[in-house]
Amino acid sequence: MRRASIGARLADAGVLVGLIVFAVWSIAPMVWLVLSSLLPQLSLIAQPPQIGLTNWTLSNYLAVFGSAAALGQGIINSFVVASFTTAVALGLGAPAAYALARLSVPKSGAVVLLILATQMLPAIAVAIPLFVIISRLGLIDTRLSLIIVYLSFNLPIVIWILRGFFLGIPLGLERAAAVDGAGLIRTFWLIVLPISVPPLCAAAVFAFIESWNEFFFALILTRQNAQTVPLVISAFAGQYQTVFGQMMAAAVISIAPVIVLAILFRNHIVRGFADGMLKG
Amino acid sequence: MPIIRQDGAVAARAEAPAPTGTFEQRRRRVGLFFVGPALIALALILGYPIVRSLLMGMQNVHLAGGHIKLHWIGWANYDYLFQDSGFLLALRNTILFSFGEVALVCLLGLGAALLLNHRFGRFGILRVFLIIPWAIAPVANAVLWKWILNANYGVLNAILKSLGLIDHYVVWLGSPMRALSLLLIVDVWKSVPFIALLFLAGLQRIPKILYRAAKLDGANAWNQFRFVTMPGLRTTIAIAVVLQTIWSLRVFDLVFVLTHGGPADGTVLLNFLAYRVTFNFLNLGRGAAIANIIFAMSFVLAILYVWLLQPRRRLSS
Amino acid sequence: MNHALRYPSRRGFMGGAAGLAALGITLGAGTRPSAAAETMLDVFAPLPPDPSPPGAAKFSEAAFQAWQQAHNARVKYELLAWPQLHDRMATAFASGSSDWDLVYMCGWVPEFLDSIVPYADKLPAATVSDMPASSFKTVTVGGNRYGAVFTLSLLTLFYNTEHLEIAGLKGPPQTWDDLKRYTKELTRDGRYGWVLDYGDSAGIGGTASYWMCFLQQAGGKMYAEDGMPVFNNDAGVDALQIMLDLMKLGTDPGSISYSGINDATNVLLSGRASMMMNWPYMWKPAQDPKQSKIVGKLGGAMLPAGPAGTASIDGTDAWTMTKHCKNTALATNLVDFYLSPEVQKRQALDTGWLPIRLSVLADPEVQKALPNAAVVLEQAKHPYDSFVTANYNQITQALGTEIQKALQGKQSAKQAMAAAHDQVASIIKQNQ
Amino acid sequence: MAQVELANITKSYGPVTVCHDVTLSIAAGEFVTLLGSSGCGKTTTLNMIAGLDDPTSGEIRMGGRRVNELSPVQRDVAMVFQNYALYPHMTVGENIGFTLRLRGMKKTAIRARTEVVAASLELSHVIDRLPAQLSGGQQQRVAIGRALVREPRVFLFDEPFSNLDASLRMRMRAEVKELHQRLGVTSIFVTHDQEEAMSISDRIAVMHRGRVEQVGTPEEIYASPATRYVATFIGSPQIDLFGAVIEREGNEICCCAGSARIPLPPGAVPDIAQGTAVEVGIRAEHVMLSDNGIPARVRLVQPVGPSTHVTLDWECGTLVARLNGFARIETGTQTHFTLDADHLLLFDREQGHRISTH
Repeated sequence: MRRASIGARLADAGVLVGLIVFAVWSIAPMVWLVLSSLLPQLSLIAQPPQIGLTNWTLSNYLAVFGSAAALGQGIINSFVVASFTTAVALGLGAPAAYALARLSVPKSGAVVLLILATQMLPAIAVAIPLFVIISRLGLIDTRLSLIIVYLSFNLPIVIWILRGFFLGIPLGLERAAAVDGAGLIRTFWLIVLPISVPPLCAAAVFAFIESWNEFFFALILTRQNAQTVPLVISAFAGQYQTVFGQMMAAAVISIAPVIVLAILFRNHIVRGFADGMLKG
Repeated sequence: MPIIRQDGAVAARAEAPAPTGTFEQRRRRVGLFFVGPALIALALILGYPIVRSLLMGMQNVHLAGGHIKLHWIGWANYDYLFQDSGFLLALRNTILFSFGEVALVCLLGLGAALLLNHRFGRFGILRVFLIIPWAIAPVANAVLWKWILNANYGVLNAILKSLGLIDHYVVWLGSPMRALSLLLIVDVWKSVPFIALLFLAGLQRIPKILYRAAKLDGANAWNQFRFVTMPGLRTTIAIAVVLQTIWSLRVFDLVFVLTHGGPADGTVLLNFLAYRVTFNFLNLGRGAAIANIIFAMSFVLAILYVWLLQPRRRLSS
Repeated sequence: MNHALRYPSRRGFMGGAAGLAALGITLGAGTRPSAAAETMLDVFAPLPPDPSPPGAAKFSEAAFQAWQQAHNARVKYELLAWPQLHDRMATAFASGSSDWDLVYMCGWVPEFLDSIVPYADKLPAATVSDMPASSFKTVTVGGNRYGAVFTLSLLTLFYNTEHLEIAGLKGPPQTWDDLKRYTKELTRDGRYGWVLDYGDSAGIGGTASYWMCFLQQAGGKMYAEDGMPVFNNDAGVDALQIMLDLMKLGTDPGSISYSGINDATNVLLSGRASMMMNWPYMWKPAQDPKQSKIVGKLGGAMLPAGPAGTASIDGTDAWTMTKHCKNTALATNLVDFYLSPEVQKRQALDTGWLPIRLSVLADPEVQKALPNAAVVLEQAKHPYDSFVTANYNQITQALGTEIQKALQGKQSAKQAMAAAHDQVASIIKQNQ
Repeated sequence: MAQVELANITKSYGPVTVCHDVTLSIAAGEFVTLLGSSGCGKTTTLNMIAGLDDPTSGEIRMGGRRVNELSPVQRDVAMVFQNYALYPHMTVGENIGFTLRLRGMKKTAIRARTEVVAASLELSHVIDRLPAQLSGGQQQRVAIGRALVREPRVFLFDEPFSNLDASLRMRMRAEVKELHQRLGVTSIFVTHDQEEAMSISDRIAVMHRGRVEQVGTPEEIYASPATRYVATFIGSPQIDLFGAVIEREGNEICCCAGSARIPLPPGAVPDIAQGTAVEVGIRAEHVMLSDNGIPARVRLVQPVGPSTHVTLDWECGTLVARLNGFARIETGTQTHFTLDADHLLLFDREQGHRISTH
């Protein structure tokens, strides 16, 4: 015990410093984000910015809620679109990933690459054809149109992530389940899914946040009714004037639900599972 | 590793074929049942747009005067691009950006994951910190950084000056190389969280017993990292590298808001160029050609990385 | 430890997902208001504070209601932040499916020519005759007027009167020499004499368009009669040279990185720059103590004269009509309403966007509230060509990039003009 | 309990053939071990018996009925896996009871049955723990419990003890053997550890490069290996081998290596031709040190407790002799040895098969 203490303490100190650097790096810009949402424009364009407490004001937030930009509706839209996209992406993606990792799919290597390849074409290239399809279907300015499009972007990533994790599951578990009498579907449902909670959460968080924040297709495919949060936020940046404080206030409000989700699921996102399993 | 198909002749010889079929037949049946819906969904949504884009790269599609004029021109779009200095500059910028991004994001992501996986790093709040940069809408993020980096009233200059690190305010986005580097840093900041999350999930899949075993074998921290962590993360690294490559080639919002490609086209990345050519110049064919080049680059890089990161021997007994 | 607590129940996890899915389906099928017996007009416009019509921006709302009732019409606005307007429009037009009747445009008429119709001649003569004839220049193609500019938006000079006084400078700069001298004198105490956004090369308000002001002041022009570029001459070089001189003499070095005019405006409004060219809209926010430290200290003047006198460019905020317009007569009538004297007056007084009608510009009340109206009106008597063509974006992109390189000291004005000329010529040839 | 038969089983993955024409018959209630080094095809064979892999050709029968198309549960086999393969998200009780749950048994009934099994394996006190909270031996017993609770027709063991330390392995071996004696269920055991195979099995099938080299009782395999490979694979220390040539003088047949002439007992190699080149094998316990005989030099002395292994250098290579107890002998001394001719094994030098009658 004693022998290791100096080295161990140094290592611990290193980890602590690393964690502090990491925390500062992650949140410093966000601190500025929150701070600027509390400051009037004049304080923000001062040199240096006047961040004293006396300058703080809620006027940006009041303006955001009072303005024509429908942030509330945007949040509802984003929430519906993101939740549904996430649910469907996982619902379709997890079995597909499992099949590609462990079951017999002809040319599975090529299929995986093909699925991933759909992600490689920039959105800009598919935007106009997609717009044509969506408008022919009469789905312009509906949440459904966004869900459909986001699904196509998130599904491949979900499959690619989950497949990698499924590949890492010890073969023995599935064999044991087969011998125990579970068919392939039940093995997937009762054994594979429950032990894949961390990657499932990672994939779900990914799909949720990406759909929550997607801008380009929301811009093209929505009008007023299905506008999502990013569009609402972008409304604060005009040509002749950017109301920075208000935009940041809107941004803070729009992150809040995601942060709440992150707090609620912080254990499941990665930890809970493996820790409980292996702490011993 | 795919298992070779059950010989049809043998199945036919079965005296009393059971309803479920052989193991392999069941694996295939369930496999198709599992993978089918996802493939059909993707094909329905993206099939036409992707084919259309690939074809459009060979067409002269110009929204001249609001009307689409279309005719086939073979490889002319590509011929043009590879002689166009603007395209070549964007290509160079993109290659620099992409390699820098993949390397930085993966290294920092791995570092963050290792820290968070340490016993000190297991506070839930740190995990929330991890998500924050990623959760902010890219539009807001870009504007946020635009203000942070502003040469006149930006907070970065103010902080650095008050710390005595700079004498006079720096025009962060003033020269092409510096602007490109800053774009890279901002994008890395935003991209690290997800990759770190991925690594964290990957780390937690490595059985702790392996570390105990390695420790007993006298492995120090570095050796544990090298011989237990890294091999254990192989698939995860492959996933991270491939995804980040694809994403780095698709960076758009930041360029659009922060620099608009300037100064002097120093921060034009291929995806932004594709956007500019498609939506500003309304040359849909050439825009599609650029998009297809991005597509090809992603594809080649993805295959290359997957191949490089493949476990060398993969035998099941 | 009870393991059941540690694991999220699978059923809960998936069941929740399925529930959300069902919710999404029911909510996903959006609700679009069904058309009533009244006529619907769809109008695509920018969000305020960019130039927005009555009912969208807060002015003439009662009159707008009254107009709708009188014509048994309902006007539905689709509003979008200005920077995104062009993309949504391009997508809709490129795929041949837009359901707008009236569309706001800013120098994009030649680009989207086949999607819009020349309707402006059908506007009442009384209206048209009250508008500057030259305002139709950027919306006219092949002799057909495709749009009606609804706000007189020319670049003019804005300056900080207090700074000029401190420096002992009397009145705004009148000539290029004045401008250079002023810039130098005003650059002191951590302030800069001149600020502008040179970060974005293309478009109206991009680096290339600023140069076009100087070009016209130098007596040059972009194109010959045959449409080919003719700016690679002394006028072109001089126009760029003064930008380079200003850079050396006291331009905020950040200017090269500002990619929108509001970045530069903030520097002026915070009192750390003394002069800039800007659009008339600037006046109102500068008088707002919430946004401006220079309330009451802002002066306006015509742009300093070059060898050929003063000149500017046109912001060209205009209403156009799409070819899918459901009711052209009613839509034309709506534009005429937007252009009516009372709406124009409220537009000026309530939003700060100048009217286009000469009679309203001359209105004492308007002139009193917006002292720069007179300046802009005066500026409008001199050339203000924005040189908008179908390839405007591509041309200004190439041109602006060469100008930026010169501003960064990478090449001389002469080299920049030569390079830009070749590129512009090749773009035009390619697209012929 | 059921008879298990493998008839001409071949398994290929693409161009790689893992099992060649494996034929094996296992009687009901018998304990048979598939023994071989890694990559010999034994685990693949076991997986095919379990229904976790399909043979490319050939037939698997249980209780006389073809089962190729049946799932593991229809075959009614239970299996213990190399790394235990415990479900990490289930407690010990849930792990053991999982198969019953899949059959739709009532919760209370599952619990009752699980508890009985757990008690029989001394797992009662950990029944609500997760696998990660158990020691290696406990995990192993859970894995066995999971198989036991089924009361299957056939037990399959896939190197179940390879992760355990030596003493635990010995104990588990004994437990499994007792279990088999108690229940009498047909058991097929896979291992690469010849000692384990010897100690536990009724019969052993030695596999090499995808083929079954020999099937027999431990004694047969040890004393009468069918091939040189089996001879070398079985036994510790490894069997001594040296090249020799047959010389016939009338009825007497000798085996000559260097200057040594070893007469063979009558009938050992009835029809062998003069001058045939053979490979001679002899177990260490049949090499004896003596005052006269074949001269040799002591190279190495390794006491292992009950016996001492003495490595000898002689004219035709090295031999290991096993002496009882702690032998007092110095390294480097000159000595002589004799071979017990009754236990000489002669192998064909090219083909490697045994040519002596036992």
